[in-house]
Amino acid sequence: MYEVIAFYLFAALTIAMFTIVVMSKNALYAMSALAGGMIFISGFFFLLDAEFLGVVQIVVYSGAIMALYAFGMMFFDTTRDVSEKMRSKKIAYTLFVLSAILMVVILSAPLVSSSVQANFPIVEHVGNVQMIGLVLFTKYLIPFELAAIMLLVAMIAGIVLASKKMDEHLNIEDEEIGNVKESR
Amino acid sequence: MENYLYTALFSPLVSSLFVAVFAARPKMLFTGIVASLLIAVSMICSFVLLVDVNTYGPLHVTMMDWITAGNLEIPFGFVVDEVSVIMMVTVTLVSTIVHIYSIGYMDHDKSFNRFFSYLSAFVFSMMILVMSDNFVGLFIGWEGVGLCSWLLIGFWYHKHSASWAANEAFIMNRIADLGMLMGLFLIYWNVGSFQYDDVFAAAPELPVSIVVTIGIFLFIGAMGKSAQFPLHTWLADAMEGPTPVSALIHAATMVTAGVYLVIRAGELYSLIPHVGFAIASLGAFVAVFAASMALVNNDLKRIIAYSTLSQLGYMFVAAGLGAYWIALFHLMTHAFFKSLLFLGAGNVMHAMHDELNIKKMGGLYGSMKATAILMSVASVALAGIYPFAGFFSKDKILEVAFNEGAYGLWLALFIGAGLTAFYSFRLVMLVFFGEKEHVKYGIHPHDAQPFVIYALLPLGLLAIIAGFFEPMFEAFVTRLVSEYHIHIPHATEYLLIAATLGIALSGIGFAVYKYKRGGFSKSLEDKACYRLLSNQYYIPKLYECYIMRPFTVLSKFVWQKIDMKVVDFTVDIIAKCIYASGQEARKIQSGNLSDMLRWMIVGMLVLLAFAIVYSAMM
Amino acid sequence: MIGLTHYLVLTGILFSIGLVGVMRRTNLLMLFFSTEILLNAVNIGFVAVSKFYGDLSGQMFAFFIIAVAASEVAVGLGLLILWYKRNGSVDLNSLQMMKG
Amino acid sequence: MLEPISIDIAGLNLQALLPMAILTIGALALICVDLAVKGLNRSFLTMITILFIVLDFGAVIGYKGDVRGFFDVLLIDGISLIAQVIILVASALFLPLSMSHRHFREFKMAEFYALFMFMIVGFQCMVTSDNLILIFIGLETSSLALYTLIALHNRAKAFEAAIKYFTMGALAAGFYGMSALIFYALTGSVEIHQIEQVLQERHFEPLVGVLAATIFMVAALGFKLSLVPSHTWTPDVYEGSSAPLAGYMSIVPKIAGFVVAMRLFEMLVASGVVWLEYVLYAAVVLTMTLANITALVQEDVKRMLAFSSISHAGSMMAAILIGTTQANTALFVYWIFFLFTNLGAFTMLWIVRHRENLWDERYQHPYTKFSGLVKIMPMTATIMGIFMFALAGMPPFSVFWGKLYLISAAINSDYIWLAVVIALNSAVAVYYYMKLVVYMFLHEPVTIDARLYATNASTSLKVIVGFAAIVTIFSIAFVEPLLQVITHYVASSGF
Amino acid sequence: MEHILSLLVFFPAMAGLLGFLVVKESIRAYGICVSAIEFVLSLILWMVFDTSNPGYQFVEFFPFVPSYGMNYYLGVDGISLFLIILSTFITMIALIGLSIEKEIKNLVITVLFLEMTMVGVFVILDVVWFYAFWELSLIPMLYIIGAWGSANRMYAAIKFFLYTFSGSVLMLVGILYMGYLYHDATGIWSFALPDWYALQVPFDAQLWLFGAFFVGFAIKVPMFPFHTWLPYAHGQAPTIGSVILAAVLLKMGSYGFVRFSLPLFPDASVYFLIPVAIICIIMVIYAAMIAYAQEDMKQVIAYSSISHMGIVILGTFAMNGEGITGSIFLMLSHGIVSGALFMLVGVIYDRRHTKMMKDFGGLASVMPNFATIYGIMLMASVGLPLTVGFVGEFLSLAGFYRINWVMTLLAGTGIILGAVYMLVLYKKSFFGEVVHVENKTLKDLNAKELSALIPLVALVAILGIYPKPILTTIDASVEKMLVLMDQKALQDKTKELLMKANTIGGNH
Repeated sequence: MYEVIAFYLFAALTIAMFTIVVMSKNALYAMSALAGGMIFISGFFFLLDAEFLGVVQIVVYSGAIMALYAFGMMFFDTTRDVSEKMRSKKIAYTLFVLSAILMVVILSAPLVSSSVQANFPIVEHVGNVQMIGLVLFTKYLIPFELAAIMLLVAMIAGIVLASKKMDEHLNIEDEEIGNVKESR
Repeated sequence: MENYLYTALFSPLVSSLFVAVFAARPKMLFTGIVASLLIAVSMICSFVLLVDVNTYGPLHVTMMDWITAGNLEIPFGFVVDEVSVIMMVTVTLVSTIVHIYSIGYMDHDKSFNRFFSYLSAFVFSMMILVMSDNFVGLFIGWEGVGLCSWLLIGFWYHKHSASWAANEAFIMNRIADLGMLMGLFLIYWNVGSFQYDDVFAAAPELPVSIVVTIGIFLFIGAMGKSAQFPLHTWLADAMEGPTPVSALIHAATMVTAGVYLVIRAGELYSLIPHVGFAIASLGAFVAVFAASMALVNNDLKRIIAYSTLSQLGYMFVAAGLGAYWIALFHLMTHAFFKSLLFLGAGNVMHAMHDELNIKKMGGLYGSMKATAILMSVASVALAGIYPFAGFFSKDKILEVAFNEGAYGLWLALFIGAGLTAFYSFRLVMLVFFGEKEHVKYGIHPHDAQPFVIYALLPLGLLAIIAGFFEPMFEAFVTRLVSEYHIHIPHATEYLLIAATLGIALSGIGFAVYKYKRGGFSKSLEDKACYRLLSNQYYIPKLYECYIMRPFTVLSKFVWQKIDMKVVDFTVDIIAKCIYASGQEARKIQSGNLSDMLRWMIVGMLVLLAFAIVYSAMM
Repeated sequence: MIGLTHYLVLTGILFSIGLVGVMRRTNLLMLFFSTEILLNAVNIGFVAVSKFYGDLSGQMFAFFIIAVAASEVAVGLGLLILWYKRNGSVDLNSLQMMKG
Repeated sequence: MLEPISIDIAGLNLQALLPMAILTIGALALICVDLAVKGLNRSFLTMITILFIVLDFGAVIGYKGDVRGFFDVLLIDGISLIAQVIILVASALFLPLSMSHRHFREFKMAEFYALFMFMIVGFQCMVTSDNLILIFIGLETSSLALYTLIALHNRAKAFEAAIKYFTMGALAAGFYGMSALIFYALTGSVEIHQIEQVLQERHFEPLVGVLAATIFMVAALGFKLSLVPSHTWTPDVYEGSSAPLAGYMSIVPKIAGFVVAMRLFEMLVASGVVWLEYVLYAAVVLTMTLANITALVQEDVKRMLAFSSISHAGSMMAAILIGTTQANTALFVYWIFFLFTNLGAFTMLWIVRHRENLWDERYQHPYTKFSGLVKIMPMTATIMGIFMFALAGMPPFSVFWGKLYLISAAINSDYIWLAVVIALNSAVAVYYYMKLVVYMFLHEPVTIDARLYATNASTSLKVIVGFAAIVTIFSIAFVEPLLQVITHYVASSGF
Repeated sequence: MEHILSLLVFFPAMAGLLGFLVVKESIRAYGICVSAIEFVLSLILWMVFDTSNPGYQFVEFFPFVPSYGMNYYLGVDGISLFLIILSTFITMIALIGLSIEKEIKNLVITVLFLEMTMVGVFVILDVVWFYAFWELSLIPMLYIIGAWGSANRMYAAIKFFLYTFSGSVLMLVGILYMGYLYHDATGIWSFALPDWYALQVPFDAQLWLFGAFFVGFAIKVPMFPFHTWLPYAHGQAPTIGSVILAAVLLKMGSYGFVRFSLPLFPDASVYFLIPVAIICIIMVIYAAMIAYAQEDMKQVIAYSSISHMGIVILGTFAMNGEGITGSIFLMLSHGIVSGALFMLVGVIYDRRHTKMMKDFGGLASVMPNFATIYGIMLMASVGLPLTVGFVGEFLSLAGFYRINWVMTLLAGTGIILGAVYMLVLYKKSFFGEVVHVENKTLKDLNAKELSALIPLVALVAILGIYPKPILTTIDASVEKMLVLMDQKALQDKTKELLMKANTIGGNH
């Protein structure tokens, strides 16, 4: 019973939060709502016995990602209201309703099979973290390593893109162009 | 004898090519002389061959293969038999005289050399036409004379009317040639050969319907070349060419090629007498039709041209009714007196400084006696007065018509004879006698150079005496073509002759009587029937209004409206549509990120919707 | 009881919200928020299915999706900063130099 | 409690990791070297990178191990090897374009090369796996690196391109996740071969789920492959990025995407669900046609080439739709030839690049720029013309043979109308390629200053162009060996 | 003599490459030499050609892509032999008569490459390679029209290129489908034409394939209603382009019909015989009417080409030795005559920079030699006996007469209408008084032009008088092809028609 209440509560909250994210005119509200939504989602994870993911969700999303966004927002000075020029509100809402119906119809279909053998079965009485660790460092070692590379790429990218180097927007090529210019 | 044959055939070609070398140069007398000599050589050879054929029978040579493809084999083969040798003799004889005459006639023309080149080329083509031993060979000559006719009618190409007439002649002939080609194809696919011998041998075996079709198609060809109704208009216009040309091509030789074809294919036509009768009927019609136009015309050469047309009609009557030798005989005699008539007219023209309106002449007898006499002789022969050549041949044709029981035809020819006599002497009277109208125009006519007159003498002689060769001729020619026997009682025959002579004489008499007294009153010219005749039954106008102009308009329409506006436009519109759709599609590429994302999402949503509908249906 | 379908429907609704956000946002930063919503929605679904099957692959997928989301934010913000430094705007309508 | 797990190292098939490992090490080493030594020359960086790529290439070519590796996450089958070869060759050929006459900031940065290598690693992972997770991570790694590389060109347009690319990529990642989720829900697995197995057991029921998963995947991969309607980024991104990178983008990410699409879609098309076939059919026809007609009206050569590459990708998608061995072989043959031709074409654009937009305010390579080029630089114009005709599918130049084999594959599988559509599209396409030829050969030159057209030419660029031209012209000589090898590999991996 | 065909194909291309090293001043002489050598080579080919052997000779075979059946496969038979010689001859003549100064080096090299593709099309026996040469020939032509043409040249060049390219891509689909059928039947991939000849194609497939090939060929020929590119191309092309286009490139299409459509798809050819014949008749009459309406001398000749090609195709579809041999001969003769006519128009265009007939008049008196040669060519075009034009036209029409006499009659109106527009053209430009002052001082043909034109005149006469050696050689191969068609025919109707078309007599 308490699971039902929790689910509907979290569901209502997440939907509300994300609706704010999408609809709000104020970036700050949107970001706060997003952070809230993320946390509520971690609630689902706990509900679903995926404690590790729940933690990661809070740490990574609410911690790292939202912090990044917050920095970004400070940088962009987007505390003022943004004006979204929607060409037609009706179309937007129609699309929303339509897409929601489509998604719900599809996902509410009896997708799951009853005869599927789990590849990595959750063993009773073993902690979720333990299990995840086991799978992650055997089967998913390669993706894990690649994810590491991906994060490295993201890091390098972030550094390079945001670095001072990119501000010298005139590149070397442009400095050398002088003589060509004269000859024309 | 083969050497004579080849000499007769190729010496005109040599002449033509030799003279052609100097074509672009100013006048060189020797070109005319050389050409005349070479044609004369051809003539001599032809006469030798005549004797030879008479003695030893026909001569047949195959020079080389020409076309071979599939089952088809066409050689360059030549046959000199009784018919072709008569044609050769006639052609070369008249040609020689015309060549000599032309030396005088073209004296002052800057394209003197070119003229002889063309003229000799014509003789060569004509020789090929008559000597070939197969239909395609004949067709070569057929087209060759057409080409030379085009060149010569349009000889004075700076004159618009000349080049127009040349084109008209060529195109009219082409129309008929198409018919002839069809006939040839039909022959080929039924016989498998174009050789006269093979075709005639196979003809009796063929279904009558096919022979009829062949006969009709070949006659269509003949109609063009011999200017039979309705393809006759070119002949009168062809008088734009130099007068020797009119004499040679448009009177004596080329135009009779159609008759020659019918005679040559006599063995075919004798299988299908009803077609022959149709030919004869058309001939009789043309005989009167053309004569009627000659009655009122004032153009010296056109009158003679119409008379030629009329005489061709006579020949077709004979040929159509199966009297081939008579047709050929009339062809020959006609060649003599008609070319004489033309050449005489040429003298008159020269004297009158190219004035052709006979109403503006008159009384020329005083200044050009020789010409006047020669032309009168020719006119008498044309009118068919005993003992001139025309009498023998023409009268025979009337007899043939009567003999066949075709009294309608006979009557037509009978009337035609009367008309012929009248217009011939109308011409003679208006030109040589009566008031000297030309004085008003300040022209002082003088006769042609003596050698020109001498050159005409043989023709004058032949116009008088040729008729007496009739029995010999009949015996000679009927060795090849079918004989023709006239079964009319002698009394009737004499009556007919008398009647014909009578109408001819009365025609002459009427003309002389009338024009001695100044001709008809002017009021006649306003009469409807006069205008009908002088406008050539409005046929040229008809052609112009209902064929040429519509064709031009239609062509322009087809080009500008259909080809440009429909066919080409369709192609362009396809290209433009694709291009325009590109411009439209470009709008997708608005560059706005939001739009891009929307495209992506909406595209996916649409697919999803379809997926749901589809799976609901399944 | 709350079944798998509940979770999946929730996933669907959240995903739709994300899609709408992607379609209507013109502020690039907030557009990025919407893409985060998309990924989060998917995550819920993965974990739910994982629970249903008693299989860990779903959780793994969700885990990696979180990693991807984190990387994307880094790169995305980097790009955005660059753009902002150059143009002083994070409005998507300013990105219209190239079209056609 | 959990049982301890013992893992047999030999069973892991570590060799399978070698190619990716080499480049990863290379990238890390490069960064370290850069930290230690400042101001490394671009030629050094380029050559080192190429060396690593060559090493990688050797590892790929010399691979003798099992098809499966590392807990079956890696799948090194024939198409994976071919795709890796194509990726590596393309990378090795496009990279030296950094050594242009003029110096560009990004090519002086070691990070550029590191990211480049990481990107290749990502692509390699994409093609050597049938695990949706690894594919996803590989995809993202390469994409993120690619976005950065584009932005490193450091022009406003480059940023715009990168942001557009990035944003759409993020959306596509969402779609990818959704698709994977539905597949997972349907089958309880994220590995393509297992998905296939389970779906077959379930007879592709519930249909709506299968269809939805496929559509999300079409949308996600369609973005990578620039299928309509997810193609809109392509021209903008190509225009914004530097010519070498644009050319690279037209080849490598797509071949990686194609391999994934082959693994996934061919199974689905073969399922007998007609509708899936229709969806792909529509996507193929739309992609080819729309891209072609839009390319018709382009004024910029680079944008035109972008649309042309969309259209080519459309015909490649046709190969996946057909799905026979011949079609898959055709895909690779086509792409290899396309690689060389596009390499040539983009290098040409790189050579004639001028700093200022002298010919048009908006475009860098408008058609008018090439007016009368034959009178200024006959050789350049001729070679460019050959590339254009090759792209248009003119025999006997390279792309023609691929197109020939592809159309043949379509015909052999009774896709006659598809073949006709491809053929007609190439007839439409010839117009815009020819437009450039017309400008180069038939128009009068606007300037006679040849230097304007060679400001960026350098020996290495010329060598690359020459190489590409030779391959393009004498492509017929490579057809047979390519067909042999590729058919063998494709057939051996069961496609 | 083993590799004479390869030599023939690639010699001009090699020479073209080397031509880049020749200086501009002597490039014309170089081009003439190369094309003359090539012409001599083709004559040698004729000399060593065994006329008694109707099959392929000098066969060269090199498997290029064996796994897909594409080979380098050359061979020549009676059908292609003279088209090769025509190509080399016309190229030589065109180069001799070349009067362009601008960018002449590029032009000569382009023409040499074009020569390679032309010869290639006619000698190649592998269909994919045939397609390759077929398409390649477009590129040099595009350049020639587009770079040296008159004002509207771009439009004309692009139209020419796109139109022909679009048609041929459909042909490509047909080719590949045919390859598929062959593979289906034999299990082997092959694109070798002789292999394909051995294959009996199912009737339905024949119809489709015939259609696919037809589009490609019909656009090239060009047949109504796909002809509209031709007037533009000719109208804008420089003289050398028009000459080669009319003389050789158009023949590729008609050659395709003989080489591919008939022997590969005998049943479909018979099935579509009447529709094709109707198109031919429309071409003949329609194009002749349009030609009559033209004001531009060159356009008249351009449209006359369409008209004549109608008869060529009609002859091809006569399905008998007379018709097909005739149509191939007509291709040759039309090549010579239209080439010469375009060259003549080029002569006057060089002098007056106009092609409008109204700007001329009375040229016969100013330029007598020019007028004479023009007249000869005109008569050959009209199909006067003893000129080259007659033989082919006569045979083609004669051949088709067996199929349907009414249609032959209609097509035969071409000889009337041909005379109409040609004579009107001649009258307007050459006859009459010299109206325009500029025309009074025109120079007659110079030595260069004469040396280009006199060989053509000579050929017109020689081949008109003695076409036999050519005809018999062609005929042998054609007969062989007809036997093949008969053997391959699936339907009784086809066999009956072939039987009927090839026998004399009997009822029809």
